[in-house]
Amino acid sequence: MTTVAAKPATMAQALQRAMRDAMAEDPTVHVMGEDVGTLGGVFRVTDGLAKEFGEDRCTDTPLAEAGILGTAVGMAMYGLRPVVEMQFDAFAYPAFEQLISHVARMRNRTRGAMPLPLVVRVPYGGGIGGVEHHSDSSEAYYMATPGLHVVTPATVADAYGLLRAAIASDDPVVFLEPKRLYWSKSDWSPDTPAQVEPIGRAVVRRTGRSATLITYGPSVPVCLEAAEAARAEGWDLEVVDLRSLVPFDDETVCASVRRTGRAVVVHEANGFAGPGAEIAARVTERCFHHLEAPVLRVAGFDIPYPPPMLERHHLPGVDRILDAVARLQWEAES
Amino acid sequence: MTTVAAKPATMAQALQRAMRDAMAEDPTVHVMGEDVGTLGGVFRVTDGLAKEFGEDRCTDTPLAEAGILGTAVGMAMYGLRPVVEMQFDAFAYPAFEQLISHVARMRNRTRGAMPLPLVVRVPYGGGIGGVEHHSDSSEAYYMATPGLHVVTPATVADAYGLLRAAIASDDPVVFLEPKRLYWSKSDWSPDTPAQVEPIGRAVVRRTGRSATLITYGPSVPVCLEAAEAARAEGWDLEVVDLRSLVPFDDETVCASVRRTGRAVVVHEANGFAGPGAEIAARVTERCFHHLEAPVLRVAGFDIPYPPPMLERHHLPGVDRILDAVARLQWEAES
Amino acid sequence: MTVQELPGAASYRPTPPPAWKPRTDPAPLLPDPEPYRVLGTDAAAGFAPALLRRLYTELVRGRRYNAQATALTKQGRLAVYPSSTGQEACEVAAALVLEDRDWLFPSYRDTLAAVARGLDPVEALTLLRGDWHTGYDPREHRIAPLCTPLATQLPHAVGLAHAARLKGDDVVALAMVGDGGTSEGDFHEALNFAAVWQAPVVFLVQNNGFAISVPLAKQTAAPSLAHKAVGYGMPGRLVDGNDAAAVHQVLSEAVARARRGGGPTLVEAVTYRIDAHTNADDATRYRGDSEVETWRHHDPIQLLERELTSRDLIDEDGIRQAADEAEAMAARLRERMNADAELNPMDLFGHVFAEQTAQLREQAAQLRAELAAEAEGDVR
Amino acid sequence: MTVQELPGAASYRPTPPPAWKPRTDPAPLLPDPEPYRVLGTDAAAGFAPALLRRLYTELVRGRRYNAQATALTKQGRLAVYPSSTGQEACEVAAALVLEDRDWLFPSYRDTLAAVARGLDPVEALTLLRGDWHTGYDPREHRIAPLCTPLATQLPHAVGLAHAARLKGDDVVALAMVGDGGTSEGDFHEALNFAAVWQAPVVFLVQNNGFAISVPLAKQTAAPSLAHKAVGYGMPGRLVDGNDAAAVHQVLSEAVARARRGGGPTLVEAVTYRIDAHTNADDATRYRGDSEVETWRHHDPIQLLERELTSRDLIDEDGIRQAADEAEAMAARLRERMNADAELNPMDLFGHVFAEQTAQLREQAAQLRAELAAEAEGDVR
Ligand SMILES: Cc1ncc(C[n+]2csc(CCOP(=O)(O)OP(=O)(O)O)c2C)c(N)n1
Ligand SMILES: Cc1ncc(C[n+]2csc(CCOP(=O)(O)OP(=O)(O)O)c2C)c(N)n1
Ligand SMILES: [Mg+2]
Ligand SMILES: [Mg+2]
Repeated sequence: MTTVAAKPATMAQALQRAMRDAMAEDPTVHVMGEDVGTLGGVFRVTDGLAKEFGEDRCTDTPLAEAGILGTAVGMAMYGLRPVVEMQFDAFAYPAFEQLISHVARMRNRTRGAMPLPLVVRVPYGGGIGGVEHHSDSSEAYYMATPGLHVVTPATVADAYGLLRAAIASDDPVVFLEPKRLYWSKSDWSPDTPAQVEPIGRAVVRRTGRSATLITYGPSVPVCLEAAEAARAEGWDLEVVDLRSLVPFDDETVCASVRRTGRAVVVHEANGFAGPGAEIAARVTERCFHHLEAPVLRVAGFDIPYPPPMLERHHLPGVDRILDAVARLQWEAES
Repeated sequence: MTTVAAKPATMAQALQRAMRDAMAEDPTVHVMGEDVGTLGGVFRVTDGLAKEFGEDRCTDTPLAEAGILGTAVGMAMYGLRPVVEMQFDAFAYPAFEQLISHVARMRNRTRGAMPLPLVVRVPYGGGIGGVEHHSDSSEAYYMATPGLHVVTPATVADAYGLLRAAIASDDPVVFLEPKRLYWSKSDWSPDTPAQVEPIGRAVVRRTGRSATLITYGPSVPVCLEAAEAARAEGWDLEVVDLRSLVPFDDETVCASVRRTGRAVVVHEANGFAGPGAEIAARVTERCFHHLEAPVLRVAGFDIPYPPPMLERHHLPGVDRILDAVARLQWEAES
Repeated sequence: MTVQELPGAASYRPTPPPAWKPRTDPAPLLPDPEPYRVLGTDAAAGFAPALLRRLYTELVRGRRYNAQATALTKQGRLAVYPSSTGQEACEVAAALVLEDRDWLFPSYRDTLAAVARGLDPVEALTLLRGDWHTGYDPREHRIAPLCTPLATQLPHAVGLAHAARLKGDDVVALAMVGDGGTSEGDFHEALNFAAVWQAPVVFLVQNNGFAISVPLAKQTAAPSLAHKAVGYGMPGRLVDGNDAAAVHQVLSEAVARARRGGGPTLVEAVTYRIDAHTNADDATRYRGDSEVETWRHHDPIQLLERELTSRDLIDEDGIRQAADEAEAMAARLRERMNADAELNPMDLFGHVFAEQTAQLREQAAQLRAELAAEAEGDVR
Repeated sequence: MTVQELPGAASYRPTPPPAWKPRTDPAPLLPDPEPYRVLGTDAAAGFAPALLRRLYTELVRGRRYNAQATALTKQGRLAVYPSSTGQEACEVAAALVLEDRDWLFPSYRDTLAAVARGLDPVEALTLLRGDWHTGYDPREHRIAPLCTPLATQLPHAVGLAHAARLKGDDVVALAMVGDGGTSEGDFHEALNFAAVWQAPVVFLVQNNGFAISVPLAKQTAAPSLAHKAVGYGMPGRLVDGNDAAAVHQVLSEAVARARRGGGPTLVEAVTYRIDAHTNADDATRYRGDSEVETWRHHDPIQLLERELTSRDLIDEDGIRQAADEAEAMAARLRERMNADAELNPMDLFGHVFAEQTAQLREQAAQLRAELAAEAEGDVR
């Protein structure tokens, strides 16, 4: 465990550890992408893997995202489990055709004869001062593509547990890594007994009675902060961390909303046709008569991601979340 | 007008006429794509344009969608108005990076200094017995990309009027052409005085009092048929044809839903994270206290598009729409 | 930092750019200026008569298969058929040069290659029939699904070949693509990965002159498509795609090279699509009869037949026997395709994921209920 | 249709494949085996002293600009800076070979080329400062926005050059890309379109040995990147990218060729990135000091300075003057970048579309209200 720092570990380290453990257990797991080998990735998430497992197991590829994903498809066809790193969210776009037309469909196309167990790791989201094309939240594209699982951790422990599950899955998983949580710490450490988190289960991060904040990834800590701040206003907010956008955990989400009667969906992605649209629509379909107010959305504006100096105006922050909570028609209740 | 048939014209002919009129009026309009020249396109929508305007104005490109859109971007940077044809929905995927990272953002990137007036024509949807990759409804991807207008006609007259508006627009427009309506006829003919339809306005295709069907493109005729059939069940359905998914006409849609108190969104695209999610979510946000029941969605299943022999089970048909209408909690009203 | 402060300035001496060591000698990568030919040349003598006869039988079957499949579209038994009439030499040779353990990556036009490799023709036609997207188990046959999005199968072939090599398996992948498909970015990326990884893969470009209506001159300005190989550091070979023996030889050499660890090869086979793009296409819109006629005089079957007859390797009986066998194959195919395909609508939900999600279970239940209602309605 | 029924069978005579007419002679397209050089060779004598001096001044300014910009990242005045130290000859030559009406398409690393073309350095650095995405009007300067998604600017250059030609304008586009960028599908598609359309465009690949940490040997197996030209039917030129005169000459010839309707050229300039990928990168992870040291001995400025001094085209004073000018430029830049950028948050909504949609108006109103509340809060 030379490559992993002493506890507590960062999310980047937990992700590295997940790949390392998976590679050690299963010789068919291969990591590939731009700069993942010698450099250990621009975020150092694959640090040390090439050294430990050799360049054939952790491969610096040519600079061509469609080629990376396309060759990974071929490798999976032969029985390997490729774990592909896309360097940044926006640089996954060249690989969309491979993702949509092949990765998402190969199992279905062959009626189960040729599953594609591969993971596409995509660092996503803003808040790190990245220049254009380095802060996109592209999860809506992946969610709208049947055949993909779409998973995103918000805690260090989940980063480990969900990535292990993603690599073990016999289905393709788009694994969205919240960039600005890469260096977030927790009490998880590499000594924590390896815990695989099943894909498809949301978790209540904070219980509350007034309203439910439904969120995921980089917005989870923001929502927890908002929930703390809301206490001053007399609101006791529940925070649900989805963890998996596909499959969607209707049970956990709806149980919470039915209890609180109010909900706000929070994410960085653009609001229009964003993930929150699906979440609000399905929660409303399923909990209509429990709702005191429409499910509201606090999301990125419907604009291209702003330059670093303006991104704070775009990202859902505590105040904007509390504003939305305030608009949940509290008078109607009394 | 040698290339246009006598009236009534088909939607394909109306689209051709729109490009022809635009090209005749404005020498900066250029049509380009695979097989658009000599062949006139696989759907014959560009029939005769190369002959009339020369191959420099209607150009058979090499077979490379990113290259087509990428060079069109350059042409628009120099002041031309390219009208790009993607041969089928799924074959637009290779051009996604150009679309998302450049087409949608160039104006914003340059604070208005370099607008990109270009149109991307995408034949979309199913129902024509197309084999895999020939029947995708990819509008959710475009809607989730700020900076694009997303327009789709359902009638022959709108095909003409909206395409003229799209070509005249100073913003990039993804123009979605419902494949299975290409051969649909109406009383529109090339002799009809050229009518440009402004982008961004929905239209009520049928008025009714019981509930609103919100739909667009290929599903408009299906909804009109369903509305007819619903009369037998005692429902008087209103049908709203959105015509433009971006910008979205909240006014027309919400006015209808506030009046009827019930709504069903109908489209071919997959339901999960599909266009209907946004529509249901925003209608609910804006009309919550007018709603007798949650806004329901009748959409394609959350599966890759089926093979021709099974597509009828996937596509929203009259029965499935009526089933949804029946679930609009009619008892609740009384 | 000013210039004067540049480290090493004191000891400065100009040298050649240090990184510049030409990596590969380009000369051996360049294709011959003329397409390689065997039939009608001295090279033909070096071919085993049995191989030539085998090729002949397969070409005749292939031609008949193309004709039968096209006929099935007219009878509504196939949704669409992209014929490879005129290109049978490429299709057949691609299948024959592979070992059983090797993999074939066909494009949408290459059902014939799959059939020549031994796939049941009905299974090969499943997609084009409007039945399920793929009609066979790719792993059982080592034939990737017929690939519709052009050139996207090429990186798959590279990845598979690379994976096999990593596992120590002696497997070669042969990937087929059209002249039009070479313009796609995926072509470029696949060839580059293959060369960098020295993957055991052979790329066969069938240059049949057209991408639907677009002639080669609008597709590329290259001296030949085989010349693209140089830019990746792999050898390019140019072959007469209607000369079955030549295609067989060039592909065999490329496969052997890949197998012994020599890396990938790009083969351009110059051929011609005699039929329209598909049954739905009207080829008269973009090409004249005389061009087609010219190519009919360079027909793969007749080229080979002439070689065989002139060297007494086949007689009238042999020719008739090949035709009869092909006819019998066509009759069987016709008959089997006349039976309606049986599809289970519930399959729509069965293979999206390894395990059905709750959402798909709900949707499956909805369809099941609708089907039940429909069936009841039928009964009533 | 059986073989016997094949039309034309009676008149059958084998011919060469009719479509086979080699379109272009590949020989003139092939690059020379060694990078072209001028400085220190006889060719240098043919260069106007004024041009050499101009190049020198610009290189010195460029080096200083790179150093200053890197320093600004340490002071938090730039979000990130990808330095072109060591590559100044390419950056400067690319700018100088163009006429005012021509267009430059820089990649994310090429702010220096934009500055050398005359763009205000502060405007050039707007993006990297964390200020708005593009700091200048591309049409005013005929400089496309610095392009971050690699190789995606290449088709833009082709389209723009093609459009200019269609309009009858005498405009050439020069597009810059890195060695890593050549692996992208967009590189392939752009070069192919350019060649088919014979567009007046010049592609300059700066092969600086690395794509972040990935060395060229993992990027391509080609004899050289310039060899890729052959596969598109355009000439490939290989040049010593640290020899400013050689780069200037090769690019000038390519621009002239494009201008007179001769079509596109691919130029590979062999150079080296002396600094890390960006200020945020740790280059010691993937390369040794000795490699960098070797390249410092093949420094573009010193190569040129040696030429100039050995031929008495510059003296100590001239050298000092160039350095002083560069220093003054750096001081001005430092000072101007020390002032905080002023951004208007409401700009976020101003340029998404030509006309604001109702939805964006709502969102703009929300932000406006929030900003007002914030301002009020500040007052309290
Ligand atoms: C990515 C993509 N774009 C467009 C198409 C539509 N299309 C199908 S076949 C074809 C022409 C293919 O030409 P070529 O590669 O020469 O193969 P051929 O048809 O001649 O066998 C086109 C454009 C497609 N299938 N995939
Ligand atoms: C499409 C895309 N993929 C990945 C990246 C991330 N990235 C930025 S620079 C770089 C390396 C570029 O190498 P090269 O093309 O050689 O240019 P250089 O940095 O050497 O100037 C990478 C991978 C990107 N900007 N765009
Ligand atoms: Mg072809
Ligand atoms: Mg480089």
